[in-house]
Amino acid sequence: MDWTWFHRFGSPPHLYGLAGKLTPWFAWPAALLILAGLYGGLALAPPDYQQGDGFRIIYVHAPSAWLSLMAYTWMAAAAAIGLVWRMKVAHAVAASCAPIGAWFTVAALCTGMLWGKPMWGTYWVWDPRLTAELVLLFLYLGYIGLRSAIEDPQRADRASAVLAIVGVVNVPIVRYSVEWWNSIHQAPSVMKFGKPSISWPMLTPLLIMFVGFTLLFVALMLVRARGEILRRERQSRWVSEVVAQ
Amino acid sequence: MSGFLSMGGYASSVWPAVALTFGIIVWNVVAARRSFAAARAEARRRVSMEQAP
Amino acid sequence: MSDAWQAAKLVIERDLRLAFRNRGQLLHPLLFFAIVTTLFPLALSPEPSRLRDVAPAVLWVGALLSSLLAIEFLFREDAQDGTLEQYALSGRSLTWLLFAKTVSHWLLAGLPLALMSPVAAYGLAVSPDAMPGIIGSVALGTIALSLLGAVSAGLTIGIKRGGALLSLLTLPLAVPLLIFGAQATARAIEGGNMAAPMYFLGAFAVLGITLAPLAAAAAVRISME
Amino acid sequence: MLAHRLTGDSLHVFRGERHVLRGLSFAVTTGEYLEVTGGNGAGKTSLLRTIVGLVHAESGKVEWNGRSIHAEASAFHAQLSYLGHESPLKGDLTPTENLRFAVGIRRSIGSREIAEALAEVAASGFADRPVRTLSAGQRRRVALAGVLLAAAPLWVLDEPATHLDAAGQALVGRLVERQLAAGGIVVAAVHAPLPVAEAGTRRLGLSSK
Repeated sequence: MDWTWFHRFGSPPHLYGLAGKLTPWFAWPAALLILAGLYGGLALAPPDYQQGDGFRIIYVHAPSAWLSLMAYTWMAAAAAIGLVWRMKVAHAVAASCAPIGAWFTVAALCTGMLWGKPMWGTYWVWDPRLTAELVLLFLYLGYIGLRSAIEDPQRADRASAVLAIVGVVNVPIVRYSVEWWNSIHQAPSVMKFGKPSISWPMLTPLLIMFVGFTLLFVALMLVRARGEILRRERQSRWVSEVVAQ
Repeated sequence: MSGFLSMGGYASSVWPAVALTFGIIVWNVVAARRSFAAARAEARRRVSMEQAP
Repeated sequence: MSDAWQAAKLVIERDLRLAFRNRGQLLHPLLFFAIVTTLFPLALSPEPSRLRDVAPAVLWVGALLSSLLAIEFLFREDAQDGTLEQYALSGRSLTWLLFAKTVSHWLLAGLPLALMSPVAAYGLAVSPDAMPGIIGSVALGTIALSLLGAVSAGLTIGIKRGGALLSLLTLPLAVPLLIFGAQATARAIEGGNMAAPMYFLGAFAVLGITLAPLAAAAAVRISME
Repeated sequence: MLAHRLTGDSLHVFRGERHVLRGLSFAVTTGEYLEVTGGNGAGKTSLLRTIVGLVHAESGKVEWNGRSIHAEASAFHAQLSYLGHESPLKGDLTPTENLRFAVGIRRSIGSREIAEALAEVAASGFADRPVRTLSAGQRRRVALAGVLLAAAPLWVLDEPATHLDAAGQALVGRLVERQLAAGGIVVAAVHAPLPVAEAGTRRLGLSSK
């Protein structure tokens, strides 16, 4: 089998250039979709019969939560590729996913708490989704902490890759176990988060937001990954050519 | 308009949530560009250092 | 195959012998566990019914924290004196040797903790009928915990002051163990049916046995590079 | 007698940001001793760790008998005995116990064999004292007994004679020569040349840039 295409595609200068070209194609649609989705969600969608206009927080909460999980999955997949094929570019992608994912985990947590205040009367109850999101934040912080604790950049890449893979196996287990824990302890009257009676006029803006956040994530990741590639390829000749321009 | 702004009484939750998410998006855009610019500046510094002597 | 068993046996025998020549280190996590479980009645109240309510939480948080203390030392000496390098270059599977090392770690840390937990539980006003269930749940839960700890310990080899980082890496991953472990203990105390949480703990142990040694070997190789 | 061959081909190795080995090549065959010299930080240890496979070269490859050492790592490691900077011994165990565990992981071994090896490195006198109580030179002798007992054709030794007195240095030279005569290969990083006959010796000087 001929692998040269793979190596050419996977070569850092090629991907560096490609990422630069692709970024605007993700960034601008992301901006448009997020603005459109926000307008649709906040102004056009009808209020929920039970939660009133309070449910509109879901238009920022759910996409943030989605992004936080997606970033972790990407991070682990890129880490696995980097570990198996010793591919620097994949490690660069994994390294760029972590801060983005961590920030949107914070966004999901804070918006969830803001939803909780009027619905539960307090900012924090041990809702299973919020709890799982909190554990996810700790996983991100552990990953970032391990990365920054190892001085040798290649070792940092590879060690954090192992952690990301172990973590991604754990994420669904955490989700499930937290649900199980909640089902045992929960008082039945408490309203669960994020389940308004969904209708199409409500759902459409939400789907737009999901697509917008996905594109946003890719755009952010591409910008960061270009920087991470430069950091890993300092000694290469192509970097001095690119930088000199 | 005022009805839209008051969010049916949920304004104190909805608008902070939207503002916070928006802030985090903007911050991430800024941080990503900064991180790239820093890596580029670092690489440039290194190249000029190698060419100097 | 018999050679591989022989190698694993020797790894375990070496660790056990070293531990018994240096008993102090073996006892520290256990003492820590004993003290933590003593602090709770002092901080809360000596009232038996309230103590019984929090007993599963106290036992499991205490077990988790004292295991972390022990895990910190899992690879430290072997990494410093070059023994881990010799394992990696022995021609045997490093995954297998590290699995053996994790077994000895469980024998030296997890099992004593399980055997000691009834003493702590008795102090928390738990009735003696619950003790077999408590021992079983702690013993089963610490298997997966040791395996998980082996991965984090492998990742933090050679990091100065890695103790806090080790906790940061391990504790979030241990959340499912805490949930099901504490639930199993709670049911043992109430005299309820322990089957469901025990199955989960067993499943985690199996998952850990199949995956964790691989991850630990990868982590150790990376940390030695 | 099986002929062995160890080659390194244009090895580039980075340690963090430092480019320690820049396109290094070498070849040694049965009966040859490769002596690696160079100042501190010249990359001697990095080279040895690359040869045994603990460190991956950024580019280039190490081959044992024509096959990449990473292709069948455990088969290669079974033919390798590596002695690092530190002597891999446990302070709370005696030399005899240490060797029983360390060598036993590789192959089954009897106590007679261990006693003979310890006698060979003049360590019989302290074979049953905890290693903790031994001097650095005595420990090095025990570690060398471990290298002998591995019975591997390839020895890779990092400063084998460090901490050793004059008699100990001569001993290392004798052990290396015997290994070469038996058809083995020895690679050693040293500060001062080992007393080994010139005939089979190849030298590799590393310079810190």
